[in-house]
Amino acid sequence: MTAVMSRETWQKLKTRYSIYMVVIVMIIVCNALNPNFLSTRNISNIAAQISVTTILAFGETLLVICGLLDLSCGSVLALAGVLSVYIFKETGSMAVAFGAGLFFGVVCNYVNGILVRYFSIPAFIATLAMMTMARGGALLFTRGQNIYQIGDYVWFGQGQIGFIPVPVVFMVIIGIVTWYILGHTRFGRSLYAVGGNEEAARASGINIGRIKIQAYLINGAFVGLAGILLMSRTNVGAPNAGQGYEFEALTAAIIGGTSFSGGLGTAGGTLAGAFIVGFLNNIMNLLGVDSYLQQVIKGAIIALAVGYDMWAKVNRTKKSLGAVELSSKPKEAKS
Amino acid sequence: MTAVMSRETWQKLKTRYSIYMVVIVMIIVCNALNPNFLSTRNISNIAAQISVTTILAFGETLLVICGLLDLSCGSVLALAGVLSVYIFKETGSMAVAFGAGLFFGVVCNYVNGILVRYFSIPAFIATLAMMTMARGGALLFTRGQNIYQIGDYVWFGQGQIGFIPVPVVFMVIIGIVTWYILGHTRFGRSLYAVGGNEEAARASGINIGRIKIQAYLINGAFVGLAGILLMSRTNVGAPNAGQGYEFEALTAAIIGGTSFSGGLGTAGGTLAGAFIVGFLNNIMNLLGVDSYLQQVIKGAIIALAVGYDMWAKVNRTKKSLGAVELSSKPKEAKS
Amino acid sequence: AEYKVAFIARAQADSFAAWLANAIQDEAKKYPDMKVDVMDSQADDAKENAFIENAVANKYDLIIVQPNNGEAQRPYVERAVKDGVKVITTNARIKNIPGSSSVDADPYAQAAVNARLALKQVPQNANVVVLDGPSGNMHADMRRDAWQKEFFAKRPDVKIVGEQIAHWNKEEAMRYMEDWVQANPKIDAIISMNDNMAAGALEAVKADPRFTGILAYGVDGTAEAMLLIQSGKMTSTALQNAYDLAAKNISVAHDLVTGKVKQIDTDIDCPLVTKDNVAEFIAIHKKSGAIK
Amino acid sequence: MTQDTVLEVKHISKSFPGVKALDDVSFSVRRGSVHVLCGENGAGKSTLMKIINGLYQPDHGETLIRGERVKIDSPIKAGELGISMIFQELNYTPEMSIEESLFAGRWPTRSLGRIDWSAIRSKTLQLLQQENLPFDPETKLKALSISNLQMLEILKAISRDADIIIMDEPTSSISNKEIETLFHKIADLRARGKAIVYISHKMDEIFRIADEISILRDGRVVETRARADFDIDSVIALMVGRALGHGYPKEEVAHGEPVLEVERFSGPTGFRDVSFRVREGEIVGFAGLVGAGRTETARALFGLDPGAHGTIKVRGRTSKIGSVQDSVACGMVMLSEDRRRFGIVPVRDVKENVTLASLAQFFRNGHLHNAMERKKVTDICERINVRMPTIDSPVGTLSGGNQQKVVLSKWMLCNPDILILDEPTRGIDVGAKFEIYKLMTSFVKERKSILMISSELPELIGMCDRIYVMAGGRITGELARAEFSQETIMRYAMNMPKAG
Ligand SMILES: Nc1ncnc2c1ncn2[C@@H]1O[C@H](COP(=O)(O)OP(=O)(O)OP(=O)(O)O)[C@@H](O)[C@H]1O
Ligand SMILES: Nc1ncnc2c1ncn2[C@@H]1O[C@H](COP(=O)(O)OP(=O)(O)OP(=O)(O)O)[C@@H](O)[C@H]1O
Ligand SMILES: [Mg+2]
Ligand SMILES: [Mg+2]
Repeated sequence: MTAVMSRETWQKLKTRYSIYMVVIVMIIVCNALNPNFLSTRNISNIAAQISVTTILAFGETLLVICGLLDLSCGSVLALAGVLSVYIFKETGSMAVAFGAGLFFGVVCNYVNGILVRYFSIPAFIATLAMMTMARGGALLFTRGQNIYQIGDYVWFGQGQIGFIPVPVVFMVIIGIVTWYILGHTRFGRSLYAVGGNEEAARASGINIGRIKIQAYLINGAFVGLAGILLMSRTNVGAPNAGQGYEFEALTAAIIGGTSFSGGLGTAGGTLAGAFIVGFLNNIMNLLGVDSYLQQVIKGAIIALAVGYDMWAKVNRTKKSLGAVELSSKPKEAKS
Repeated sequence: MTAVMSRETWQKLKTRYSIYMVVIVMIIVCNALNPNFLSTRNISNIAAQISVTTILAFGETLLVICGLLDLSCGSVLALAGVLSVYIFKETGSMAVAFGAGLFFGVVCNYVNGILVRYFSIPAFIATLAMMTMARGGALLFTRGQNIYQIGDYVWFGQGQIGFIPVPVVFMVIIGIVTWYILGHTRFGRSLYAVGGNEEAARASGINIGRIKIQAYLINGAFVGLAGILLMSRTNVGAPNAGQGYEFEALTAAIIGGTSFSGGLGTAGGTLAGAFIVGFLNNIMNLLGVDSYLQQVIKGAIIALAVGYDMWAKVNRTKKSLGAVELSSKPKEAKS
Repeated sequence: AEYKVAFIARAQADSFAAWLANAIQDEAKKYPDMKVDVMDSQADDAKENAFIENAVANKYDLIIVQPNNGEAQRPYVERAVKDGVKVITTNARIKNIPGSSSVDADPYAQAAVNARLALKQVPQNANVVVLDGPSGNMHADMRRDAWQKEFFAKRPDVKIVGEQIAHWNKEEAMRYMEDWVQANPKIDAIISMNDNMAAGALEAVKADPRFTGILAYGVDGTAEAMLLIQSGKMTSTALQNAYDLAAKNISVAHDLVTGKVKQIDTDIDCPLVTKDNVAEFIAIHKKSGAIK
Repeated sequence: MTQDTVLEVKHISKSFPGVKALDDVSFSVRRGSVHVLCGENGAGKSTLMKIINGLYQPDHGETLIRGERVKIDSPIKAGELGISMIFQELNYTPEMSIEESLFAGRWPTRSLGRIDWSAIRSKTLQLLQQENLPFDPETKLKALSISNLQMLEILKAISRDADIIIMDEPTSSISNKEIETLFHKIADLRARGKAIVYISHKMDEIFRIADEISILRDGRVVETRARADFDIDSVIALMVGRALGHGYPKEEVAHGEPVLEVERFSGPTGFRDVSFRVREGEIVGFAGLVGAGRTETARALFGLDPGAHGTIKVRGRTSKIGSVQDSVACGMVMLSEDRRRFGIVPVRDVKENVTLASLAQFFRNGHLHNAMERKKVTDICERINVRMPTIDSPVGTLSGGNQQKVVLSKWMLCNPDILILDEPTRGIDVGAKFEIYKLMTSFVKERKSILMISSELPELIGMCDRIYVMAGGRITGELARAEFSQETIMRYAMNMPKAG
């Protein structure tokens, strides 16, 4: 019986942590390919490089778990970022600029939430509209010109606390916040329930509309922060920054096991997903792989990683066919 | 009683056709704003301009209805397009080049289908991987260089049949094909069943896996065609063409009422969605709206259009609960 | 206004194109009889072509096309000319379209002036990294071509230890550079096809003592590059002066619509900017407010 | 086995993570007979049927159809072999119309693969008429009640003209009248030589229609005999493995002030002028046939369906009829009859599902009290005997009855003043039912109130203090405990209060 149990446990570990296995395998392989890979410097580089999209990915994780998504994060990041930079240049206060960045991120996402909640607009369209509007807003505000000479502001993106880059510190904090929200708060529980079966959640007395708005508000703060970090990392207030980041953020979340059908996803998985992509980009550059070939390899490896992850899970579930059974909630059209 | 009936009918019409109402209102408004808008030349321009993304949108419609999606269409379009152009330049045969374009579109999508079906990789990731791979493939094949002087090949994109541009003819054909598939074939109805509730579909004896692969294959042919049209329309075999088209195609489909929760969507709706975006872009240019401001306005109007559509639908469902009940009341109760 | 002019920009999210668009709008104010509308092709051929078609349908008197990809726009420009609309192609002219005019700065020359300087500056057996623009983009290709012919062909000793497409993008360039310095303890020069990417690469190594003397070459003459050159961090760039380009475009446009000239092809020059002469160019940016 | 055997499975085993659902099961059905499967929730009945229908693959064992070994790897294959199945879990596509769903997967076609819509329409109308179901073929499934869906499901399975028909708890959500119709149907099918496998937790039904009875316990067949060789007590004893308390654990509780008073309540979903009240410590029942409008009344009352009007007083204060949150704020909660749609969040685990409606209890200042949560959930699950690998298993992987228990636990745990239960014991085995009745009793002893909708008359009669009977969307009668009898209730339910 114990033998069975321990095999069971192993199975369960394998299933639940399969994505971390992928990360570990990648580390081993990358290290074998290039000895620089595991140097503190390189790892801290990678962490700093992925920090912006990973913070966005944490926001997407919250949203996708509850059946929503945010396509506007790349643009809102730019808008919040340039406004924050501008305000810094006007006031000279880091605190005010920081607060402003978060504020504008939150405001845009409040609009997203309102469009989704009160106008029943699908999240895809609502945030797509916001994506266009925020980008237009950022370009209008700056007349398409970069804002240079941002002075001390660069600390957010380039500073170090001890030997850890500041954006990495922020990424870790946001990761912990996300983990805490998802696992340890009422709100987090409600997110899973709303995404897993909206009607059942409603019938259990959960205020669906409020949960959705709150999810966007939190996402907004994350996006605003990401905007501040990106602008300061690149030492420029660029209204065209962050294009396509929504994709990268969603990719990290989905690789990490968050499901578009809702109700599933973890902060740890998303972090793993972000690192998988980060490692991949890094090692190919270290190895000097041709940039076209890189794309082909990158696509193949992402498919491979997720394929393995699914296999590990389905393998378990195939025996139980749970995967199929699980997805069988009658989906009410979100019309 | 007849009065009630006709109100019922009107309600139903309003609901079902609300998105077409949006199109009509747009036409009226645009025409009032600029008399050139309704000129044959301008309308045929718009139709030709949206043809490529609309064809992609029809493919996305099929996929999204059955719970899938294709992020790779923009890249696969480029790969299929450059290969088709290359083959045209080698063989000089329009027919062979045309066939080759479709063929490569189908092959890439066959891979998408296999990744989704046999490796249980979520469609988002599978097609994202394909997106990167196909783009890399197109760039590798051409070494990033455009293929110029494509001669007669431009007929596909720039020719006219009567006074109608060839790409518009293709768009109409693909629209009719999509409409026919969705409404009148077993395969089409199975798409709705699979997207609406996969488990129920399986229990009804529908071969889920085969349906998904078939959906990708058809999408593949559409994407291949779109590639041919884009390359010939732009008069160049460009490996970096079509970036972001997956977004535009999905947007047209979703505006047109296709739902990411699956099981909902029509060819007509998608066409309407594509025209809404097309009209919007066109009228703002005709009016000479500042290009940054355009983005802001475009976002707002898309939100408005979909918001109205949703409102018209939700409004109906609330009112008609009674109506449904009337028609399904047990007979005893009536007598 | 009597005359309607459409300026079809390549991509207003590209900071040079945005600068040019703004300059064109400012410049147009000097001609009260002319109204200029700016359109943004978002770096997409199909969109740019659509704008050309729309402008013809909407009866603009003159269209200024900043092509995303000259060959892709060629048939549309040809058709516009045939329909009797006057056309100027600029910032990469489209050659050999009878009846169309052009105003340009030569992308080959822009890179070549830097490459010739590098020929003297880059040490023997140097390691260099190269940052490219998007493939298929005519400026990207021409500039890379100039570097190839004017520099790499003449310096077989120089080794390219990293070359990537960073899409004109500062953040992407920064990421690549961060990775390259891990794998290569010695990099002597950054060869970038525009200033934005050069600035990004410099950003990645600015705190690293191993790379204090690194050479960095760009193109465009953005405000940021000027400041970097002034502070000695960047080596050189070639100014593609959007004000000049705009002024010339608008005056040629005015001459064309008023019938003063029928057809004209003209170039602005592309001066090399180094620490020695950077002050005079900074003045240009001060005028625009990009540098305070 | 005899020549008549059409379906036989031998030595079937099947494991899921944490459970061995089937352990060396052998089982067979003869043509022209009804073979009933009994067993507690989670005994493995549905799993066995799903293996026969090709949805699951067994780990070991073989299947023989008409004496031939077959490998049934999908429901498509099962259909080809002449098997059709009514699933316990109604799994439907909300956006599909009735006619489309009836022929799902086998839509008739004409040339060019065109679907023959007119054939579908005429066949549908014919079928609906034949079964006396007054539906519009174009109605979408999302507009139907669970009982109507169940009727359609039965119709669909029977219309396939299969040789082997599996019915997994087909009567769990339909009332006596429909059950009668179904039994006529079954008798007819049996006479036509079909083989029927029938699963149910309702003992009276089992003994009415069974030819043979097999009893499953913990994934093993413990007994197979002809009906005549069994009686109810022996079946229960074999199922549960111990003797059970009989009857209903009803206790007299003093009734206090009215807590819920509903006046002239009407709504767009088809109930009119409904007035009733519930007092403290009272269990009030709602009886009626399918389509009587009980569910609709309760849903509107709870704020799930919009557009109703009338007055609702909670503890004497008029409350607005608005949203679920309003109701919950008034201390009123409701268990839905459609557990898949309104009850469970299938991908989340048991623990999260059970605490979903009472999160406030477990979160202090927004922070989760993990240990307390686990303890409370474990307690309540043990009490009503939820069978699951662990409380961290996704609810979607539990057996149907155990899912229902999870939903019940959810509502029991949130400790409301007024508990509305719509078909609470749907699909629950006899042993657990008794525990649930006990919970209900202790609940009202704390001066709380229960409003129970049920299609099982014995349960209503056994547990309620008062019963309202509904028919055609109106209340047609109110009965005090002394007046309870099946006949009276049925008369009111058919809206024929006078005998005869
Ligand atoms: N897809 C699945 N994944 C994991 N475990 C499962 C799955 N389906 C069933 N089980 C487990 O198998 C066991 C048997 O379940 P089954 O549904 O066959 O019970 P049942 O006899 O039909 O019960 P009920 O009377 O409640 O319907 C249960 O313990 C259940 O948790
Ligand atoms: N969402 C809905 N929209 C329209 N009509 C509905 C809806 N839900 C139910 N109905 C109709 O309302 C009537 C009453 O439904 P239902 O059968 O659930 O009554 P009931 O009294 O709850 O019966 P039971 O509890 O036995 O199922 C039915 O005719 C049903 O078709
Ligand atoms: Mg069961
Ligand atoms: Mg009911």
